[in-house]
Amino acid sequence: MEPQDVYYSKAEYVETASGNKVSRHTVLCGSQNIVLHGKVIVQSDAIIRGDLANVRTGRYCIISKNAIIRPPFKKFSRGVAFFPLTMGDHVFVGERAVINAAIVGSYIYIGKNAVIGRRCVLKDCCYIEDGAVVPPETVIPSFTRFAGNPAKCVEDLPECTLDLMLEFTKNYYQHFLPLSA
Amino acid sequence: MSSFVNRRTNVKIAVGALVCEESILKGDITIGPNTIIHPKASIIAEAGPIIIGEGNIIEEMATIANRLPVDAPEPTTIPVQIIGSYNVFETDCTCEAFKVGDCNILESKAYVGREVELTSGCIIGASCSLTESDTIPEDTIIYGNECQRREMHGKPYPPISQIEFLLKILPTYHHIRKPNIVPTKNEGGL
Amino acid sequence: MSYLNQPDYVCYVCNCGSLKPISKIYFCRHCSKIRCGYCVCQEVDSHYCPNCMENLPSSEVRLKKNKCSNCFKCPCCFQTLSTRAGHVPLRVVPADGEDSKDVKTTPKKVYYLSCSLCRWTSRDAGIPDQSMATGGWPEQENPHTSRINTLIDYHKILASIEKQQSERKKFRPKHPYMQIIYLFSFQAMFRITSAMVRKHIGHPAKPTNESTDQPSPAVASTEVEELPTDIFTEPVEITKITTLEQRLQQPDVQTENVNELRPQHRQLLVRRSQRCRVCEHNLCKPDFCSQSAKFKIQLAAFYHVPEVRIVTCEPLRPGKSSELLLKFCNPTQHQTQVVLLPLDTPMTPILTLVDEKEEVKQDNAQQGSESPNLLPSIVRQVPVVEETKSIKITANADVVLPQNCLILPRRDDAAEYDDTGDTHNFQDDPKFVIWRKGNKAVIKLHVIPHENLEENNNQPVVIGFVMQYRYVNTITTLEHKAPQKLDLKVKLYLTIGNIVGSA
Amino acid sequence: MLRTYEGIRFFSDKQMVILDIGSAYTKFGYAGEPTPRGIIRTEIKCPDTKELRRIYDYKDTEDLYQLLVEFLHALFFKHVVISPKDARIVILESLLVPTQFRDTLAKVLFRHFEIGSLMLLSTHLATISTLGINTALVLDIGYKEATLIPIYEGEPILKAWQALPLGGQVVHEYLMKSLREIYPNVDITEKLVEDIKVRTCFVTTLERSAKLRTADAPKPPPAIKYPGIKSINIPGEIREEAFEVLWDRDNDNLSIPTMILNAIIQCPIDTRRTLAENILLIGGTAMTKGFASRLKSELLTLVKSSHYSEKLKIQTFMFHTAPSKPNYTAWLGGAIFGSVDLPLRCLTKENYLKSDRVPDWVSLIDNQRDESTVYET
Repeated sequence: MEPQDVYYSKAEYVETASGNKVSRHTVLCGSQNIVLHGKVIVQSDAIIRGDLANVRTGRYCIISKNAIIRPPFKKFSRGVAFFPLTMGDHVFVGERAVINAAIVGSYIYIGKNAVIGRRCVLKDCCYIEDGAVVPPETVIPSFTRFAGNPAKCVEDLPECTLDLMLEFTKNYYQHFLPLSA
Repeated sequence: MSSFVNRRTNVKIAVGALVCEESILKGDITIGPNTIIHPKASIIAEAGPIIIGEGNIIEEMATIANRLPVDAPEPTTIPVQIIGSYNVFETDCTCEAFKVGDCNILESKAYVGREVELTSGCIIGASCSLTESDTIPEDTIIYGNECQRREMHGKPYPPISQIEFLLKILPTYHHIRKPNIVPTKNEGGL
Repeated sequence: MSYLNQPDYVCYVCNCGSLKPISKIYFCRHCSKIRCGYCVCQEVDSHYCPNCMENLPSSEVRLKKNKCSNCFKCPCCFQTLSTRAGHVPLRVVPADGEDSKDVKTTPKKVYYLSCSLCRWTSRDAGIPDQSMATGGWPEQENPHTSRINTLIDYHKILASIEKQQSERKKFRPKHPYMQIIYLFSFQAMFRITSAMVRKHIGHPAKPTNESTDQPSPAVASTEVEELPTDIFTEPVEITKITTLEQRLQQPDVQTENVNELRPQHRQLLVRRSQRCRVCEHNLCKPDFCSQSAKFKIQLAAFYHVPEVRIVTCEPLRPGKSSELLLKFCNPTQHQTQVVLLPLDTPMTPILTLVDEKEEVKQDNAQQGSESPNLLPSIVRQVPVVEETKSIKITANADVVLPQNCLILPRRDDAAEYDDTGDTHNFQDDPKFVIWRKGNKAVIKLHVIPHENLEENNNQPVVIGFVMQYRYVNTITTLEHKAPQKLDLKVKLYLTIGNIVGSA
Repeated sequence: MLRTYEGIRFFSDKQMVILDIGSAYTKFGYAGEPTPRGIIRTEIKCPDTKELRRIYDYKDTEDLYQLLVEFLHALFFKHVVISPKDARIVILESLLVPTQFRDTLAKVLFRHFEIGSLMLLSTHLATISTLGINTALVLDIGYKEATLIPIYEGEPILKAWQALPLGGQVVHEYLMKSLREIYPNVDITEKLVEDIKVRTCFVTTLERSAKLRTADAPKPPPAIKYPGIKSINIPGEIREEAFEVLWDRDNDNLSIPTMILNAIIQCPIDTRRTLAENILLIGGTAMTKGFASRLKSELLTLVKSSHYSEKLKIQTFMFHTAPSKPNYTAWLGGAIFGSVDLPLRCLTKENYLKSDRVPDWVSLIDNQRDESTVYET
């Protein structure tokens, strides 16, 4: 089905020069450490913890309501630190999803209420179903669909997933229109 | 950045505790030293006071609530929720348990109901919900969608290094609520 | 993306009769036919470890028995174990005379395995910590290996004897040579007395002593593993007993006690490549390095066949016509011309796989030398044919198909940035094509569900039509230098919604 | 002298894949290896209906064809990790398997996966190769049924075959029924019941089982608390009575021990003693704690009972232990046979595509009386 238009109130969203649409009700801690690479949508009540470590996302990323992007904590032999979290292009993060991963690749779909454990690595073109719980330090290979708690590979994705995700996030962005109230 | 300060709230924050301005605190709450409350964490003491011990970490969207189920009759004694020390409440978890011991970890989206009692050294796995009245024995881990149980061979380490790190960097990014109670006599430093 | 999390509204009928959305089918440019997951030959392309993303050549894979050498699976919850560094304060023996206060304990770094989900550690199982991070973990050997190897060798002798006998029988056959010797009795095999065995391997016929080659036959015993008596009295702690999955991880031990569980090596995953069965060309071949999501050969139908998508559909009532908007998108670099034909138009003569192979063979034979097929014909075996499946969906609504054809310009990715507007001006009649942009266009159709559909059991309304599209095949084979223009037909079934209560 | 060839076995061009597709679990691995690479459930999540279906619960041939295509695809590419095209496969099957299943399996393997060659081995025959002897009474107690075929000097005595629908499934049904009575609101699934059976239940002794349902029942074993979303308590009686269903004799006086005695009676008189002294138990259910000792005591009492005493003059029963766990002994037999290349016994792709049928001991086309194998030594 063709995605339907989603309208947002102009007052609530700030549109930056490079096409990022960020809701005012988000909690962007340490906003100087957060880098959004253009055409990124951050919906209301999303939390990005840039204060713990810097967070970088690619283009056409969509972070839904109440999603939490949080750099993971790492205990080294010498000291302790929070890992910087990098996200690729065309990533969709569902509502109320908790992302504690270290590296999120590109063309990834993360479902609602999904929990991505500490220091996970999500390779390109993977699909995390709604409510899936990915245990810490898991590597999610490309072209796999993970579901369940603990998340296991339930299916292989078709070869054209890259373009499907690319089209989905582009469509989502184009259909995310200001309510011309 | 409105902070939830309504008239009924009186929050007693010990020296050395770090409570972010954006956290939601309601009702009569006592917070021990070296406890860190991240922004958007909510502590709701509706049905009675909540006493939080020392060295706890309460992450964003975590909810610690002392509330009675909707249909419960008016309790005779005011229920007091006591939370021990060095517990970690990860993102988006909910804890309504009356008694919580020490060195417990509630992972993301874990839900602990009213009648459950956490002794110490327990780990409640991500998205596990405990609603049945039960006392979780020490050093038990509950994980998976069928809440499988396993016994661990040692308590999880108290997150001292993480507390130190957070105590150092959080004040530079967030407004902090000032401590307003004098440290009690058995003040154990880090 | 709607193909990943929505039910399949638009299904293409593949050559083998199965119904698949466009994301799951391939398009073979050599036989210019649609193939699906069933009628494609899947092969193992490369092995890689899902955890350390290391690519392994196939010979090494066989040696390591498809297992990654330094990634382990937790015996309790089957997640990947991570290596943790632990500190064992090494008590430096205080030289006599010094008091022990100023003795520095140099923390020798030791490593142990720990599971992040169920907090199992290799220390729980009593496995000693390792001094180096990778490797060095104890391997468990099957206690019966030697016994089984002697049995295998013994059977090898029996097999070679049987081969000898079958040759002898072949040269002076009493019976016409039977093609398949009866498979199910060991008579031929086990009638061989041990004397025969000895004669075969050159030992003196008379067995002097129990020769080493004849494995000692198993000795039966009357004693049997008794039921432990304390099972009736002593209470059992369930978390100490392993579940069936945990036991089956290590089939040769299958221990009952949780502490005896040992971590197993992680199984390697596989990247598959698909090959068309008819012309044996590669349809899809992943890039060699397992990290990248790119493909060396990518013939998924998503890039070659026009994609049809349902935009909106008016509420459907039995017997009444309602409007349906369909969006067509041309993924190729050449302009295509789409014509919609009724469902019963004869497809290019429906060739089952067999006739296709014959057809491929004939045109090989005519061209003589260069056959479009890569493998020399002698290697290609007898054509393996899987009969086509019956299409399990029936259209229960008919659709008014437009006569004129829809022209879709080629796809150019640069169009997104230059907004000079569309240069091509097509004279579409507004009733048919209601929106057009770049290589996409939306058309309007009228759908009339059949009378007999009643609305209570919300039966989905399905329409079907044949889409004929012009495909420019850029494969330059010997005989056609210029790219061929082909008009290909594919059958489509669309589930457009449920019957709405008649107003 | 053969030791040097050991290495060769690993580098042969295509390794033999050994599959034992049981009704509940599938054992898979490569020839010549002492243990299977893995044991997985014989069920598959079909892509369109997304529900988990067992392969053996097929409705018709066409449904079985699809299930097998999906299951073998997952098996080849996820577990055995080999390209099925031109692979050499050995499949273990019981002599009593329905022809429909066998033909569809061969059709899927040859037509869909285009494998190179297929060898169909009978489980009962293959298991005795793990003992190095050629006479044994093989009792296979699996999930759906218990089958018994005596084998004398390498020759299966088919007329003495026994089969009873007594296996893991019957025990699961009993446990499901009794637990549902105690906990009506907890949804008792088969997976949960199997876990309870494996971890808590056992086969009690003959003396206790006799007194079980009478007045002076012996003190039951301690109950076990089974944690979970809703933690349930497994009473001691259920733990003890779970497996009784295998032993109480149905209306025509048949249960597992009687299978052995009936089979021995139907065997020729001179083979009875050696068969009774070479009993081999295989199959998952035979691994339960106390199963073997209960079987032995039941046999000894039955032989003395009036029904059998005059027909059978056997006093001792001796049991074998294979160099493997009972639930994959059959697979090991297949692995031993697979490591030995027997081109004459394999059905190659060309033969199958020409004849389009699988040789079967039932049909007389393959099973002619063949004098040429009579030895003229």
